[in-house]
Amino acid sequence: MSGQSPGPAPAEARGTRRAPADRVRQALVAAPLAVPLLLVCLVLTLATDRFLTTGNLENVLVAASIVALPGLAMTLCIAMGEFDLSVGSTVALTGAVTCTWLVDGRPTLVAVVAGLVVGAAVGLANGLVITKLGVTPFIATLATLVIVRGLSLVYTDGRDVIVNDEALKYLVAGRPLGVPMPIVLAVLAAVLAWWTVNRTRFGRWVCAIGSNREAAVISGLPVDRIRIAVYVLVGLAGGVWGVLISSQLQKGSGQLGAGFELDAITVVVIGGTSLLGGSASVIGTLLGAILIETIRNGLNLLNTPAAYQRISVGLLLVAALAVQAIRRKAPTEALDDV
Amino acid sequence: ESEEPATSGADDGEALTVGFSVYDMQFEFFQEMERGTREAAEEKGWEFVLHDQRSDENEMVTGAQALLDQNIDVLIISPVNPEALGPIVNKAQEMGIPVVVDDIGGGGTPYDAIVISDNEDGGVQAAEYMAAQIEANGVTSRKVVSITCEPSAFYAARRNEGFRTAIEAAGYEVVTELSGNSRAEDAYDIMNDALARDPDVAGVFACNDPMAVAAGNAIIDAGMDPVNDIVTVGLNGDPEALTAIESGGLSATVAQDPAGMGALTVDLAEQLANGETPDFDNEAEREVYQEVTLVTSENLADFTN
Amino acid sequence: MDGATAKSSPLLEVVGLTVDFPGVRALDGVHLDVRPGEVHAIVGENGAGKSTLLKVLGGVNTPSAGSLTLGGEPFRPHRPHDAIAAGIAVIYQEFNLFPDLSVAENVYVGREPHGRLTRGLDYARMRRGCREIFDVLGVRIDPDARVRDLAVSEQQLVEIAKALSVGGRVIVMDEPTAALARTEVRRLLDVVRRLRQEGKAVIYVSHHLEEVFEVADRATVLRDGRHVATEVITETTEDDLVRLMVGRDVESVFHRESTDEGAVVLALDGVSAGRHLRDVDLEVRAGEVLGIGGVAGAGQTELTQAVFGAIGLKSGGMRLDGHDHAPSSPRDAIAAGVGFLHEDRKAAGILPDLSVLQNLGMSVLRRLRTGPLRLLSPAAERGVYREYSDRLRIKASGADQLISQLSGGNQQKVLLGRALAPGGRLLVLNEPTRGVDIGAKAEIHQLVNELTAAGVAVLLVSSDLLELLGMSDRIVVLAGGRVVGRLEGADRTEENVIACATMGRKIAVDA
Amino acid sequence: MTSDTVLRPSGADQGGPRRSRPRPTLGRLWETWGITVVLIALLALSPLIAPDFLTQANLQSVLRESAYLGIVAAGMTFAIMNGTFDLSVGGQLALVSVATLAGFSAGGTLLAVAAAVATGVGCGLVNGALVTALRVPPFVATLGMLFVFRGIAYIFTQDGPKTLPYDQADSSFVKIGSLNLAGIPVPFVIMLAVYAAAWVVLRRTTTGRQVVAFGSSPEAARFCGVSATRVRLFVFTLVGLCVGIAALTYVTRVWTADGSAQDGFELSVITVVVLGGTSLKGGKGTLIGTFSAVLLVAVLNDILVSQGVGASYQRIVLGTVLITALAIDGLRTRFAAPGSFRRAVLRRSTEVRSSS
Ligand SMILES: Nc1ncnc2c1ncn2[C@@H]1O[C@H](COP(=O)(O)OP(=O)(O)OP(=O)(O)O)[C@@H](O)[C@H]1O
Ligand SMILES: Nc1ncnc2c1ncn2[C@@H]1O[C@H](COP(=O)(O)OP(=O)(O)OP(=O)(O)O)[C@@H](O)[C@H]1O
Ligand SMILES: O[C@@H]1[C@@H](O)[C@H](O)OC[C@H]1O
Ligand SMILES: [Mg+2]
Ligand SMILES: [Mg+2]
Repeated sequence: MSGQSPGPAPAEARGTRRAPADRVRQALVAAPLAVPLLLVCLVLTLATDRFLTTGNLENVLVAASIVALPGLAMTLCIAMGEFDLSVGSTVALTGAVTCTWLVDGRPTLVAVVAGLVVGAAVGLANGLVITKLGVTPFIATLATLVIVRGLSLVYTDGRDVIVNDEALKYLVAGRPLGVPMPIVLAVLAAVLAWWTVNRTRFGRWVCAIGSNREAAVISGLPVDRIRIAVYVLVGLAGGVWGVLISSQLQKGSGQLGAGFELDAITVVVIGGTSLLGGSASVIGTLLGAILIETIRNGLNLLNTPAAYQRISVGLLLVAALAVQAIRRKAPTEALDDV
Repeated sequence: ESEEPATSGADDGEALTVGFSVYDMQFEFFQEMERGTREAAEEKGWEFVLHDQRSDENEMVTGAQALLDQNIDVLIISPVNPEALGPIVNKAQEMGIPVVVDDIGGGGTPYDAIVISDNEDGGVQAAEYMAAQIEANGVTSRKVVSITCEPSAFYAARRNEGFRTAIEAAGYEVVTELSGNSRAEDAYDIMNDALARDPDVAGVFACNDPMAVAAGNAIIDAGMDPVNDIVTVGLNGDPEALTAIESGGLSATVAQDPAGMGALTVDLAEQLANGETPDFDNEAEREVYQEVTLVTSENLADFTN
Repeated sequence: MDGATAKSSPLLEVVGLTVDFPGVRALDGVHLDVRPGEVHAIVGENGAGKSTLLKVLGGVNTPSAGSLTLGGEPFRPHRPHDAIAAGIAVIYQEFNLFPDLSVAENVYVGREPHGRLTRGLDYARMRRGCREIFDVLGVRIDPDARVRDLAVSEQQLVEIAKALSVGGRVIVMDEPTAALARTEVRRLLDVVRRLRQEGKAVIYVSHHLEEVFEVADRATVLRDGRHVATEVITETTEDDLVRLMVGRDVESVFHRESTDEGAVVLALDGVSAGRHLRDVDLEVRAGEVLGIGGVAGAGQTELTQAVFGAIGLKSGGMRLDGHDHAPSSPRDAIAAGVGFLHEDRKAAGILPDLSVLQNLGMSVLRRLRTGPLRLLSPAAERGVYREYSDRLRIKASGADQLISQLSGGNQQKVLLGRALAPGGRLLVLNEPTRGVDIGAKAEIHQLVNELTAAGVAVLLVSSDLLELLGMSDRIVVLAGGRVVGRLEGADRTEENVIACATMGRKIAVDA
Repeated sequence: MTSDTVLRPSGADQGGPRRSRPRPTLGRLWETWGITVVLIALLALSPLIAPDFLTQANLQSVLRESAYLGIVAAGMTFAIMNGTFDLSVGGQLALVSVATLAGFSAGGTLLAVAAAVATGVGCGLVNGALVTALRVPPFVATLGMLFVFRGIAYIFTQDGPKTLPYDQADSSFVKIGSLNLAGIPVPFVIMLAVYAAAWVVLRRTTTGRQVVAFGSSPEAARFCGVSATRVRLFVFTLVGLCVGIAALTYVTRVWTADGSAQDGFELSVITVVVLGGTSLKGGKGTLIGTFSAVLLVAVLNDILVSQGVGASYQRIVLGTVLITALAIDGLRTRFAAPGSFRRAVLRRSTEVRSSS
């Protein structure tokens, strides 16, 4: 456009970004996150001799996969302009249910499905309260966070439910084709999420709602049903998270997962999906999860005391996003973001 | 220095009301402590009022002070933050109500008595067992890992101090010391990272059992054995630790006796209410010790009843 | 009267329609009938209830009384979905677009074509469909562009494209041309005629009566929420309609009272800014209206935003009242005495959660402070409200009504009041009468005359060519971000503006 | 074909269609006062549920303990009305508390107060600078600083928490937390003063107006001369200042501070603000709503605890009440609003739109 010749100018088409270019732009939004990620990796490679080993990188990717799974569902929710605070408690309740069913002697598959159903049910409850009772998502999911935590404690009677189940273990420790199971799950989920967000009606409608809910209603989109579906998905993903954590720890407990909701939201937001809604960056969420887990892993490898770990995590988060903002050179855009 | 306790309705044999402010009933440890306290009080025919601090220091101060207003004769408190005992003890003293602290710490306040596990000794026992077991396993590495509670848990830090001193004396090096915030989820990740850093660690100590069992699971997931390859030791004696020792997921734990501690606080409360001076293990700090015991597969049966 | 229209029975019939808002009865027993193959205009002052009526048809507003019949069947839309399903396509006055989605996705929202098996969206088909509609409309808009990046007029065209692609039996258009340039209006009117030919019923709302007389078969006049009259276009005149709308004769519009020109107030010297604007020189004198012409996207918006400090200069300089004028933000420009009206009322004009009073006062907050603590004075605020609600005849149920509850035209008046309130020497007006009714339009023009008489310099951007010609003393025409023509005196003709805007030169005149 | 209405001269109908009195509608009244009504209802019912609730000592205790939350919530109301929020308040409270107690032991009450205010404002300025100068989105900036502030607090308390020495129990400093003025606890008096001042700033100053305007539509506000940098800097600094004041009422009640103080505080604060009717999309909200919501949560909590409801069940009840309180409003706007289809949906999305 800048090279436009003077003089007669026909009614020109504005906004020349095409969809493929739009995708490049999306990738570029995620790419600045790749820059801090590479920086962090470089520093860690130099500072420790163990960072760049297959075993360690696999650790990082497994941990990132486990938080990316709920993160991907949360990406949809945030793209819709809302978020779900109840995930951490859902982790506790699903884990508790799955482990209790295992202890009661039910087959692993049944127990896992039961846990996932419970997670989806929490999501359904969120969706119904939000759409049918008109409660703000923040309060609705915060209330569910509190209630579901209470329910998991009541359900477990405040005690650990210990299991020893090989099949359950397979979900985190299994290696189909030599790749750790969580990575397999996360990659599958990411492909599905990318397809859904960018290539299906459902995904576009989710972004449409996040972009302008009034217009979505006026355009006749089934807004309530979409919102409920997204909350069910987030609940389900919380269930997956709960099952994976229980698989790792071989126990269920009313206390697990406290504060996880913020982790899930954080990977999405640092991945570049705006809390204002309207667009979703699946790649960003993956990179966000990897960045967070790399930082955590690195600080552990460096044996950083807790107090300094906090400070470093905080500063690195801020720095990563500052780099992103500067690279984006969009002053007001960043400011208007929540 | 501690004041003459009030004797309101505390004549010998008469029914007292005891208020117990507990750290957090979410944790099995404190559920046991509550059970021990309540059952001992009921046995004496006392009235028992419970307050749950829910791990919140604001709730601790508010709730415990409110408890003092409910016509209790003695306050037993297991403080989420011992340093916040000041305003509570201060008010209790003004009202002439004796305060018995259960576990955690007294925060330098003029409480009347404190029952406390010997945390440092717990760490020492863990270290000594670990060193012996590593030898027995025939492992030559001298690297060990220590997983601590949250940085604010000063009482629990003594366990790691005791552990560190004793294990270093035995010729080992603590290569990783990180906080798992008392949470199993965090400890699992920390153990993973510690193994990536030093694949040849010979032992790991976690200052509570949920973290120790989680570390054991991480070791198993890394294809190793938390008893024969890497000696894994916890502290508390929680049911999950006992189960894990039985199934080979944990080498040992150092058991506290929360129910016993609860019962002990009730005895102390009775003596204080009657104006007697209890028999302290440490006169100056008004401490009564509760023993800690090492639990291994050998003596496991004594603890699982 | 058109023969076909007379014979056929109504496709859509509205009887006794009443709509209540808290504290306001927006419609009161309104009736309306629209036949297939008819273009039915609805006219009335700002706040008369036109949009409310259309929103009932679209299932957005629920009436408190009255009945609708569609194709002979009772019709009671409870939500927009019902109306869409019944074949009613509505272009609302305020856009209902998804800024983060592409043009094609907006046009096809809710009806996206997709593959059977993979459910993958068929973008190729969506793009093709868009291009076809845009060709008919004679515009070039990239189907893959993000709507957020489009100019207001382009957004309007996307709205139109959306409604056209839906099809349906009844097409409802609420001020579709308010944001369009002249050529685009022509194309749209052609499209409307074609729809009529196809036997569709078109409901057309506009404040531009010449459009109404060009395409409509009948016109229904609303006033204060009531049905005043339904006239056959061929049997009435513009003056008659206006009288029915406002209850009085309206002075001929665009009556510019030229004043003696004073000193230069604003001077631009080689200004380049934003994505387009290149090397612009111009002067605006005290007491003068300088009009800026050009097709959409020629750089008018960037010019005004540069003057207002909303975008930075790349090169060149500005002088205001003889002093250097280099505002780094609108804040600086306001402090320097520049009044500004934004063209995009909804996105960059109104503060939707604030009251009419608070919206008005925003530009003069500092002046509203009293007392040692410099606190805002409610009395002073009400003073501002009284002054401008009288002067601009703003229809609101009170000073504390939320601005988002006002009709579009009344919102515009509030924003105009906000631009005037600082009372500076330079006023930058972007589309000042967009969506404003004919009576109010004349009042605004009168106001501009008063201001210039008092020595204010006005920079006017208007896509309404008649307004631009009628109100400007001189016109600067932009194309591709550059000045391509300066028209004064007798040169200020429609032909010249169009010629400059599209060909870069005036129509050749005999020497 | 002819008009059935008599033409009348213009100007006679300034008010427009049947606009009688500009009385506030029930809906807007409920938006402002709804949560207060719920609070009053709960207080009125409390003798039936918990006979001991309305005793002077208990009321004093409830008011005293909720003050610090309430004071921070006042600042957070500005932030949320401005369309942002501050996730770092928990870390700020910890750090300010540590600084306050350090100040007290170094130089008594005056230095403690100075340290509290200075540290609070300092934290706020840091957040504000990150958001405005470095353009870090507020969510990540304040989340990051939550870790940083707590971390710093931990570093300063590595050898043990900062505590108020027991022998200072009678000092004037401690009185801030424990004294009553005419039967009203001093922390609550401070909270009242903060709300009064906040009300004046929000309603009667240009800055307050600009905060709300920006929250309602950042783009429109920019064209009204509102500087995003200034309002955001102001808002984050104000939150910091409120934390500074709140910390004074906090440490004088618990006498101790380290990095762990009030874990999860940010969520509690944002909850009461949203419960009080302030929209997370910005532009809309009231201080009285926040104020009432603070008390509502405190009263509920107190009643549940005093009724011996176990912690697990307390959660369930509290969560259910939260939903119910907002469902009343949600259902009202959804079904009872005249004229409009799903006004709740429409109204919210207008805000979304305007901020995009
Ligand atoms: N959501 C609402 N709440 C309250 N009053 C409303 C609302 N929407 C419209 N009104 C009122 O209803 C009346 C009719 O408004 P409407 O938008 O239908 O007018 P209009 O004829 O389309 O005007 P314009 O030409 O300015 O667009 C106005 O007085 C307006 O203030
Ligand atoms: N420096 C300035 N430049 C331009 N406009 C300003 C400036 N200061 C204030 N304004 C205008 O005045 C109104 C009030 O702004 P604001 O409250 O920020 O004033 P202020 O500079 O803080 O005043 P003070 O510091 O004297 O209280 C705003 O609408 C703004 O447009
Ligand atoms: O060891 C115990 C720990 O596990 C619990 O969390 O807190 C109290 C401690 O004594
Ligand atoms: Mg209208
Ligand atoms: Mg323009």
